[in-house]
Amino acid sequence: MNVQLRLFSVARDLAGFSERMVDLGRNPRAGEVLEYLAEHNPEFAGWRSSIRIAVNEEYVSQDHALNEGDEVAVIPPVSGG
Amino acid sequence: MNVQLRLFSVARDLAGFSERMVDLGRNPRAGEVLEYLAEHNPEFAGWRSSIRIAVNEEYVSQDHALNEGDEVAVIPPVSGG
Amino acid sequence: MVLLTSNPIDVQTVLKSVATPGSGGIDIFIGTTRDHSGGRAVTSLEYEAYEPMALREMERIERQARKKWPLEKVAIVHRLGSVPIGEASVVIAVSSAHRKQAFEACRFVIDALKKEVPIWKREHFADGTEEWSGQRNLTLNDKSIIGN
Amino acid sequence: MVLLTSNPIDVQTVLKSVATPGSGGIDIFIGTTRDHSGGRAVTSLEYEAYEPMALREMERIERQARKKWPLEKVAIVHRLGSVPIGEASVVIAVSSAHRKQAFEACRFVIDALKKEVPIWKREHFADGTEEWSGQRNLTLNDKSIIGN
Repeated sequence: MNVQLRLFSVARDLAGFSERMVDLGRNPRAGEVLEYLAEHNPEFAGWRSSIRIAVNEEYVSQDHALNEGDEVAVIPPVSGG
Repeated sequence: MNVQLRLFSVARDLAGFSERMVDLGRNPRAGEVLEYLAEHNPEFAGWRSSIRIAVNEEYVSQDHALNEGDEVAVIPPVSGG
Repeated sequence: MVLLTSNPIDVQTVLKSVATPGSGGIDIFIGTTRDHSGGRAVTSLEYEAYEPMALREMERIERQARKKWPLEKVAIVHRLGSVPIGEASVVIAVSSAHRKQAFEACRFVIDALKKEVPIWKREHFADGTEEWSGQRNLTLNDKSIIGN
Repeated sequence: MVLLTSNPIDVQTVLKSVATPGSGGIDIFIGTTRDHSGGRAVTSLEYEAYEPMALREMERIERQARKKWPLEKVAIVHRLGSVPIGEASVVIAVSSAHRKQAFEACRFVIDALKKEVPIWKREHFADGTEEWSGQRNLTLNDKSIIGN
Protein backbone atom coordinates (compact mmCIF):
# COMPACT_ATOMS: atom_id res chain seq x y z
CA MET A 1 0.00 0.00 0.00
CA ASN A 2 1.31 3.43 -0.97
CA VAL A 3 1.30 6.37 1.41
CA GLN A 4 2.78 9.83 1.13
CA LEU A 5 5.51 10.09 3.76
CA ARG A 6 6.44 13.55 5.07
CA LEU A 7 9.40 14.32 7.29
CA PHE A 8 10.15 17.46 9.28
CA SER A 9 12.98 19.00 11.23
CA VAL A 10 15.55 16.52 12.57
CA ALA A 11 13.75 13.58 10.90
CA ARG A 12 14.10 15.17 7.47
CA ASP A 13 17.74 16.05 8.10
CA LEU A 14 18.51 12.48 9.16
CA ALA A 15 16.65 10.81 6.28
CA GLY A 16 17.83 13.28 3.68
CA PHE A 17 14.42 13.81 2.10
CA SER A 18 11.23 15.62 3.07
CA GLU A 19 8.52 13.88 1.06
CA ARG A 20 8.26 10.54 -0.68
CA MET A 21 5.60 8.08 -1.85
CA VAL A 22 6.44 4.80 -0.13
CA ASP A 23 5.05 1.27 -0.31
CA LEU A 24 4.49 -0.13 3.20
CA GLY A 25 3.13 -3.54 2.13
CA ARG A 26 -0.22 -4.99 3.26
CA ASN A 27 -2.34 -3.54 6.12
CA PRO A 28 0.34 -1.24 7.44
CA ARG A 29 0.14 0.55 10.80
CA ALA A 30 1.27 4.16 11.24
CA GLY A 31 4.30 3.19 13.34
CA GLU A 32 5.69 1.12 10.49
CA VAL A 33 6.98 4.26 8.75
CA LEU A 34 9.74 4.22 11.39
CA GLU A 35 10.73 0.72 10.30
CA TYR A 36 10.78 1.92 6.70
CA LEU A 37 13.03 4.82 7.71
CA ALA A 38 15.28 2.56 9.83
CA GLU A 39 16.17 0.67 6.68
CA HIS A 40 17.80 3.91 5.47
CA ASN A 41 19.25 4.95 8.80
CA PRO A 42 19.24 2.59 11.79
CA GLU A 43 18.96 5.48 14.24
CA PHE A 44 15.27 5.78 13.38
CA ALA A 45 14.68 2.39 15.00
CA GLY A 46 15.11 3.91 18.46
CA TRP A 47 12.65 6.74 17.91
CA ARG A 48 9.37 4.96 18.50
CA SER A 49 8.98 6.22 22.07
CA SER A 50 9.61 9.91 21.26
CA ILE A 51 8.10 10.46 17.85
CA ARG A 52 4.48 11.11 17.02
CA ILE A 53 2.80 10.18 13.78
CA ALA A 54 0.14 12.27 12.05
CA VAL A 55 -2.12 10.89 9.35
CA ASN A 56 -3.86 13.42 7.10
CA GLU A 57 -2.84 16.24 9.48
CA GLU A 58 -4.10 14.61 12.69
CA TYR A 59 -2.16 12.84 15.40
CA VAL A 60 -2.81 9.09 15.50
CA SER A 61 -1.57 6.23 17.66
CA GLN A 62 1.26 4.15 16.21
CA ASP A 63 -1.11 1.21 15.63
CA HIS A 64 -3.53 3.32 13.58
CA ALA A 65 -4.37 1.43 10.34
CA LEU A 66 -3.26 3.28 7.22
CA ASN A 67 -5.25 3.65 4.01
CA GLU A 68 -4.07 3.95 0.43
CA GLY A 69 -2.93 7.52 -0.31
CA ASP A 70 -2.77 8.68 3.33
CA GLU A 71 -0.37 11.50 4.10
CA VAL A 72 1.77 10.13 6.93
CA ALA A 73 3.94 12.66 8.76
CA VAL A 74 6.77 11.93 11.19
CA ILE A 75 6.57 14.52 13.99
CA PRO A 76 9.71 14.80 16.13
CA PRO A 77 9.19 16.51 19.54
CA VAL A 78 7.78 19.95 18.73
CA SER A 79 9.51 23.12 19.89
CA GLY A 80 7.34 26.03 18.78
CA GLY A 81 6.55 29.03 20.95
CA MET B 1 -3.11 69.69 66.00
CA ASN B 2 -3.44 70.67 62.35
CA VAL B 3 -3.34 68.13 59.53
CA GLN B 4 -4.00 68.47 55.82
CA LEU B 5 -7.11 66.44 55.05
CA ARG B 6 -7.56 65.12 51.50
CA LEU B 7 -10.71 63.50 50.17
CA PHE B 8 -11.22 61.52 46.99
CA SER B 9 -14.02 60.06 44.94
CA VAL B 10 -17.25 59.45 46.83
CA ALA B 11 -15.79 60.91 50.05
CA ARG B 12 -15.07 64.22 48.34
CA ASP B 13 -18.50 64.30 46.73
CA LEU B 14 -20.21 63.67 50.07
CA ALA B 15 -18.15 66.20 52.04
CA GLY B 16 -18.23 68.81 49.30
CA PHE B 17 -14.51 69.60 49.46
CA SER B 18 -11.29 67.89 48.41
CA GLU B 19 -8.64 69.44 50.63
CA ARG B 20 -8.70 71.30 53.92
CA MET B 21 -6.42 72.07 56.86
CA VAL B 22 -8.26 70.78 59.95
CA ASP B 23 -7.61 70.90 63.68
CA LEU B 24 -8.11 67.47 65.25
CA GLY B 25 -7.29 68.48 68.85
CA ARG B 26 -4.62 66.79 71.00
CA ASN B 27 -2.92 63.46 70.11
CA PRO B 28 -5.29 62.53 67.30
CA ARG B 29 -5.42 59.08 65.67
CA ALA B 30 -5.86 58.65 61.91
CA GLY B 31 -9.41 57.29 62.25
CA GLU B 32 -10.55 60.50 63.92
CA VAL B 33 -10.78 62.24 60.56
CA LEU B 34 -13.99 60.25 60.05
CA GLU B 35 -15.42 61.75 63.23
CA TYR B 36 -14.45 65.19 61.97
CA LEU B 37 -16.22 64.46 58.67
CA ALA B 38 -19.28 63.01 60.44
CA GLU B 39 -19.86 66.42 61.99
CA HIS B 40 -20.48 67.68 58.45
CA ASN B 41 -22.38 64.63 57.23
CA PRO B 42 -23.49 61.89 59.62
CA GLU B 43 -23.13 59.26 56.90
CA PHE B 44 -19.37 59.33 57.38
CA ALA B 45 -19.85 57.84 60.86
CA GLY B 46 -20.68 54.45 59.36
CA TRP B 47 -17.63 54.30 57.09
CA ARG B 48 -15.01 53.18 59.57
CA SER B 49 -15.12 49.52 58.50
CA SER B 50 -14.80 50.20 54.75
CA ILE B 51 -12.51 53.18 54.47
CA ARG B 52 -8.74 53.21 54.56
CA ILE B 53 -6.64 56.08 55.76
CA ALA B 54 -3.30 57.10 54.25
CA VAL B 55 -0.84 59.37 56.02
CA ASN B 56 1.80 61.05 53.87
CA GLU B 57 0.91 58.74 50.96
CA GLU B 58 1.08 55.47 52.87
CA TYR B 59 -1.71 53.32 54.25
CA VAL B 60 -1.87 53.33 58.06
CA SER B 61 -4.09 51.66 60.65
CA GLN B 62 -6.91 53.80 62.03
CA ASP B 63 -5.15 54.08 65.39
CA HIS B 64 -1.95 55.46 63.82
CA ALA B 65 -0.84 58.56 65.79
CA LEU B 66 -0.87 61.71 63.65
CA ASN B 67 1.78 64.42 63.63
CA GLU B 68 1.49 68.15 63.00
CA GLY B 69 1.30 68.86 59.27
CA ASP B 70 0.61 65.27 58.19
CA GLU B 71 -1.28 64.81 54.94
CA VAL B 72 -4.20 62.56 55.87
CA ALA B 73 -6.16 61.06 52.98
CA VAL B 74 -9.52 59.31 53.15
CA ILE B 75 -9.39 56.36 50.71
CA PRO B 76 -12.80 54.88 49.82
CA PRO B 77 -12.70 51.35 48.33
CA VAL B 78 -10.47 51.63 45.28
CA SER B 79 -11.72 50.63 41.83
CA GLY B 80 -8.84 51.08 39.42
CA GLY B 81 -7.94 48.62 36.71
CA MET C 1 8.29 51.70 34.98
CA VAL C 2 5.11 53.10 36.47
CA LEU C 3 3.01 55.78 34.82
CA LEU C 4 -0.28 57.61 35.16
CA THR C 5 -1.45 59.30 31.98
CA SER C 6 -4.49 61.11 30.63
CA ASN C 7 -3.60 60.10 27.06
CA PRO C 8 -4.51 56.84 25.31
CA ILE C 9 -2.05 54.10 26.29
CA ASP C 10 0.07 52.87 23.40
CA VAL C 11 0.53 49.14 23.98
CA GLN C 12 3.41 48.95 21.50
CA THR C 13 5.37 51.52 23.54
CA VAL C 14 4.70 49.66 26.79
CA LEU C 15 5.80 46.42 25.13
CA LYS C 16 9.05 48.00 23.94
CA SER C 17 9.74 49.27 27.45
CA VAL C 18 9.89 45.70 28.80
CA ALA C 19 11.54 43.85 25.88
CA THR C 20 15.11 42.82 26.70
CA PRO C 21 17.53 40.38 25.03
CA GLY C 22 17.17 38.08 28.04
CA SER C 23 13.38 37.93 27.84
CA GLY C 24 11.85 34.67 26.67
CA GLY C 25 8.28 35.58 27.54
CA ILE C 26 6.32 38.78 27.96
CA ASP C 27 2.84 38.80 29.40
CA ILE C 28 0.70 41.87 28.89
CA PHE C 29 -2.63 42.49 30.56
CA ILE C 30 -4.88 45.14 29.11
CA GLY C 31 -7.95 46.24 31.02
CA THR C 32 -10.47 47.75 28.65
CA THR C 33 -13.66 49.64 29.37
CA ARG C 34 -16.69 47.43 28.85
CA ASP C 35 -20.01 48.54 27.38
CA HIS C 36 -21.93 47.09 30.32
CA SER C 37 -21.65 46.88 34.10
CA GLY C 38 -23.97 44.98 36.40
CA GLY C 39 -26.42 44.55 33.54
CA ARG C 40 -26.54 48.28 32.70
CA ALA C 41 -25.27 49.89 29.48
CA VAL C 42 -22.17 52.03 30.06
CA THR C 43 -21.26 54.88 27.70
CA SER C 44 -17.92 55.96 29.19
CA LEU C 45 -15.72 55.74 32.24
CA GLU C 46 -13.72 58.24 34.18
CA TYR C 47 -10.76 57.54 36.45
CA GLU C 48 -9.48 59.67 39.29
CA ALA C 49 -6.34 59.02 41.35
CA TYR C 50 -4.56 60.23 44.43
CA GLU C 51 -1.65 60.56 42.05
CA PRO C 52 1.55 60.66 44.14
CA MET C 53 0.33 57.86 46.39
CA ALA C 54 -0.92 55.82 43.42
CA LEU C 55 2.56 56.00 41.87
CA ARG C 56 4.16 54.96 45.18
CA GLU C 57 1.80 52.00 45.48
CA MET C 58 2.48 50.99 41.88
CA GLU C 59 6.22 51.07 42.61
CA ARG C 60 5.69 49.04 45.78
CA ILE C 61 3.74 46.41 43.82
CA GLU C 62 6.54 46.23 41.24
CA ARG C 63 9.07 45.69 44.06
CA GLN C 64 6.89 42.96 45.59
CA ALA C 65 6.63 41.18 42.23
CA ARG C 66 10.40 41.35 41.75
CA LYS C 67 10.89 39.76 45.17
CA LYS C 68 8.59 36.88 44.28
CA TRP C 69 9.80 36.14 40.71
CA PRO C 70 13.02 36.64 38.71
CA LEU C 71 11.80 39.28 36.26
CA GLU C 72 13.46 41.26 33.53
CA LYS C 73 11.22 44.34 33.42
CA VAL C 74 7.83 45.48 34.69
CA ALA C 75 5.60 48.25 33.32
CA ILE C 76 2.43 49.46 35.05
CA VAL C 77 0.48 52.15 33.22
CA HIS C 78 -2.94 53.47 34.26
CA ARG C 79 -5.01 55.97 32.38
CA LEU C 80 -6.81 58.82 34.17
CA GLY C 81 -9.70 61.06 33.15
CA SER C 82 -12.31 60.02 30.62
CA VAL C 83 -11.80 56.68 28.82
CA PRO C 84 -14.09 55.83 25.88
CA ILE C 85 -15.56 52.31 25.64
CA GLY C 86 -13.10 49.77 24.21
CA GLU C 87 -9.96 51.73 25.11
CA ALA C 88 -7.38 50.57 27.62
CA SER C 89 -7.70 51.88 31.18
CA VAL C 90 -4.70 49.90 32.41
CA VAL C 91 -1.78 48.07 30.80
CA ILE C 92 0.57 45.78 32.74
CA ALA C 93 3.59 44.23 31.01
CA VAL C 94 6.08 41.82 32.56
CA SER C 95 9.08 40.25 30.85
CA SER C 96 10.99 37.26 32.18
CA ALA C 97 13.34 34.60 30.91
CA HIS C 98 10.51 32.08 31.21
CA ARG C 99 6.81 32.44 30.54
CA LYS C 100 5.53 30.95 33.79
CA GLN C 101 7.04 33.78 35.83
CA ALA C 102 5.79 36.41 33.38
CA PHE C 103 2.21 35.10 33.64
CA GLU C 104 2.22 34.77 37.42
CA ALA C 105 3.81 38.16 38.02
CA CYS C 106 1.51 39.95 35.56
CA ARG C 107 -1.55 38.51 37.26
CA PHE C 108 -0.17 39.36 40.68
CA VAL C 109 0.40 42.98 39.61
CA ILE C 110 -3.11 43.56 38.22
CA ASP C 111 -4.72 41.84 41.21
CA ALA C 112 -2.66 43.96 43.64
CA LEU C 113 -3.31 47.14 41.67
CA LYS C 114 -7.06 46.59 41.88
CA LYS C 115 -6.85 46.11 45.67
CA GLU C 116 -4.23 48.64 46.72
CA VAL C 117 -3.74 51.54 44.31
CA PRO C 118 -5.81 54.66 45.14
CA ILE C 119 -7.61 55.01 41.82
CA TRP C 120 -11.38 55.29 41.44
CA LYS C 121 -13.63 54.59 38.50
CA ARG C 122 -16.80 56.54 37.77
CA GLU C 123 -19.25 54.90 35.41
CA HIS C 124 -21.47 56.92 33.08
CA PHE C 125 -24.58 54.95 32.13
CA ALA C 126 -26.68 55.12 28.99
CA ASP C 127 -29.67 56.21 31.08
CA GLY C 128 -27.85 59.45 31.95
CA THR C 129 -26.95 58.50 35.52
CA GLU C 130 -23.40 58.05 36.81
CA GLU C 131 -21.84 56.60 39.92
CA TRP C 132 -18.56 55.72 41.58
CA SER C 133 -17.91 52.06 40.92
CA GLY C 134 -17.60 49.65 43.84
CA GLN C 135 -19.17 51.97 46.42
CA ARG C 136 -22.30 49.85 46.55
CA ASN C 137 -20.45 47.45 48.85
CA LEU C 138 -19.40 50.32 51.05
CA THR C 139 -23.02 51.31 51.52
CA LEU C 140 -24.27 47.76 52.04
CA ASN C 141 -21.61 47.03 54.65
CA ASP C 142 -22.36 50.20 56.47
CA LYS C 143 -26.15 50.21 56.13
CA SER C 144 -26.14 53.66 54.61
CA ILE C 145 -27.13 54.86 51.16
CA ILE C 146 -23.99 56.68 50.04
CA GLY C 147 -22.83 56.18 46.52
CA ASN C 148 -25.89 54.59 44.97
CA MET D 1 -7.98 33.82 14.45
CA VAL D 2 -4.96 31.62 13.80
CA LEU D 3 -2.06 32.62 11.59
CA LEU D 4 1.40 31.52 10.49
CA THR D 5 3.54 34.27 9.04
CA SER D 6 7.09 34.84 7.88
CA ASN D 7 6.79 38.59 8.61
CA PRO D 8 7.38 40.33 11.96
CA ILE D 9 4.26 40.05 14.13
CA ASP D 10 2.58 43.38 14.82
CA VAL D 11 1.26 43.16 18.38
CA GLN D 12 -1.01 46.16 17.91
CA THR D 13 -2.77 44.41 15.01
CA VAL D 14 -3.21 41.23 17.04
CA LEU D 15 -4.56 43.26 19.94
CA LYS D 16 -7.11 44.99 17.68
CA SER D 17 -8.25 41.61 16.37
CA VAL D 18 -9.41 40.55 19.86
CA ALA D 19 -10.74 43.85 21.24
CA THR D 20 -14.54 43.84 21.52
CA PRO D 21 -16.99 46.13 23.35
CA GLY D 22 -17.76 43.24 25.73
CA SER D 23 -14.11 42.70 26.69
CA GLY D 24 -13.07 43.72 30.16
CA GLY D 25 -9.66 42.10 30.04
CA ILE D 26 -7.23 41.09 27.34
CA ASP D 27 -4.21 38.96 28.10
CA ILE D 28 -1.42 38.84 25.54
CA PHE D 29 1.52 36.49 25.69
CA ILE D 30 4.53 37.28 23.54
CA GLY D 31 7.28 34.73 23.15
CA THR D 32 10.52 36.43 22.18
CA THR D 33 13.80 34.96 21.01
CA ARG D 34 16.36 34.99 23.81
CA ASP D 35 20.06 35.68 23.38
CA HIS D 36 20.97 32.51 25.27
CA SER D 37 19.85 28.89 25.50
CA GLY D 38 21.21 26.29 27.89
CA GLY D 39 24.08 28.63 28.76
CA ARG D 40 25.11 29.18 25.14
CA ALA D 41 24.92 32.47 23.22
CA VAL D 42 22.26 32.40 20.49
CA THR D 43 22.48 34.70 17.45
CA SER D 44 19.20 33.85 15.73
CA LEU D 45 16.39 31.34 15.55
CA GLU D 46 14.59 29.70 12.71
CA TYR D 47 11.13 28.12 12.81
CA GLU D 48 9.73 25.45 10.53
CA ALA D 49 6.16 24.14 10.54
CA TYR D 50 4.06 21.41 9.06
CA GLU D 51 1.85 24.30 8.05
CA PRO D 52 -1.63 22.89 7.31
CA MET D 53 -1.50 20.63 10.35
CA ALA D 54 -0.10 23.42 12.55
CA LEU D 55 -3.07 25.62 11.61
CA ARG D 56 -5.50 22.78 12.35
CA GLU D 57 -3.90 22.21 15.75
CA MET D 58 -4.02 25.92 16.52
CA GLU D 59 -7.73 25.97 15.66
CA ARG D 60 -8.30 22.89 17.81
CA ILE D 61 -6.57 24.58 20.76
CA GLU D 62 -8.73 27.67 20.29
CA ARG D 63 -11.87 25.48 20.35
CA GLN D 64 -10.65 23.70 23.50
CA ALA D 65 -10.06 27.06 25.22
CA ARG D 66 -13.52 28.27 24.25
CA LYS D 67 -15.05 25.14 25.77
CA LYS D 68 -13.25 25.74 29.06
CA TRP D 69 -13.79 29.50 29.44
CA PRO D 70 -16.35 32.08 28.24
CA LEU D 71 -14.13 34.05 25.87
CA GLU D 72 -14.71 36.93 23.52
CA LYS D 73 -11.93 36.40 20.97
CA VAL D 74 -8.73 34.39 20.61
CA ALA D 75 -5.74 35.09 18.36
CA ILE D 76 -2.84 32.68 17.88
CA VAL D 77 -0.03 33.89 15.63
CA HIS D 78 3.28 32.10 15.10
CA ARG D 79 6.17 33.36 13.04
CA LEU D 80 8.10 31.07 10.69
CA GLY D 81 11.52 31.34 9.09
CA SER D 82 14.33 33.35 10.61
CA VAL D 83 13.56 35.42 13.72
CA PRO D 84 16.19 37.88 14.99
CA ILE D 85 16.93 38.05 18.73
CA GLY D 86 14.37 40.07 20.67
CA GLU D 87 11.59 39.73 18.10
CA ALA D 88 8.34 37.87 18.73
CA SER D 89 8.16 34.26 17.60
CA VAL D 90 4.63 33.81 18.92
CA VAL D 91 1.80 36.06 20.06
CA ILE D 92 -1.33 34.80 21.84
CA ALA D 93 -4.15 37.20 22.66
CA VAL D 94 -7.35 36.35 24.52
CA SER D 95 -10.18 38.72 25.38
CA SER D 96 -12.88 38.01 27.92
CA ALA D 97 -15.42 39.89 29.99
CA HIS D 98 -13.29 39.19 33.07
CA ARG D 99 -9.53 39.07 33.51
CA LYS D 100 -9.31 35.72 35.30
CA GLN D 101 -10.60 33.86 32.24
CA ALA D 102 -8.35 35.83 29.88
CA PHE D 103 -5.26 34.95 31.94
CA GLU D 104 -6.13 31.28 32.34
CA ALA D 105 -7.08 30.78 28.69
CA CYS D 106 -3.99 32.60 27.39
CA ARG D 107 -1.72 30.43 29.47
CA PHE D 108 -3.59 27.30 28.42
CA VAL D 109 -3.18 28.23 24.75
CA ILE D 110 0.58 28.85 24.88
CA ASP D 111 1.14 25.70 26.98
CA ALA D 112 -0.92 23.61 24.52
CA LEU D 113 0.78 25.20 21.51
CA LYS D 114 4.20 24.28 22.85
CA LYS D 115 3.11 20.66 23.35
CA GLU D 116 0.90 19.99 20.34
CA VAL D 117 1.52 22.25 17.35
CA PRO D 118 3.98 20.83 14.77
CA ILE D 119 6.46 23.69 14.73
CA TRP D 120 10.20 23.26 15.25
CA LYS D 121 12.84 25.73 16.36
CA ARG D 122 16.41 25.66 15.10
CA GLU D 123 18.93 27.58 17.18
CA HIS D 124 21.97 29.27 15.62
CA PHE D 125 24.74 29.70 18.19
CA ALA D 126 27.44 32.33 18.40
CA ASP D 127 30.09 29.60 18.02
CA GLY D 128 28.80 28.91 14.50
CA THR D 129 27.00 25.67 15.30
CA GLU D 130 23.26 25.15 15.01
CA GLU D 131 20.80 22.55 16.17
CA TRP D 132 17.13 21.65 16.37
CA SER D 133 15.90 22.67 19.80
CA GLY D 134 14.50 20.02 22.15
CA GLN D 135 15.92 17.03 20.26
CA ARG D 136 18.50 16.40 22.96
CA ASN D 137 15.77 14.68 25.00
CA LEU D 138 14.86 12.56 22.02
CA THR D 139 18.42 11.31 21.77
CA LEU D 140 18.84 10.82 25.51
CA ASN D 141 15.62 8.82 25.79
CA ASP D 142 16.56 6.72 22.88
CA LYS D 143 20.26 6.26 23.66
CA SER D 144 21.29 7.51 20.25
CA ILE D 145 23.21 10.58 19.20
CA ILE D 146 20.80 12.17 16.75
CA GLY D 147 20.31 15.89 16.91
CA ASN D 148 23.26 16.88 19.05
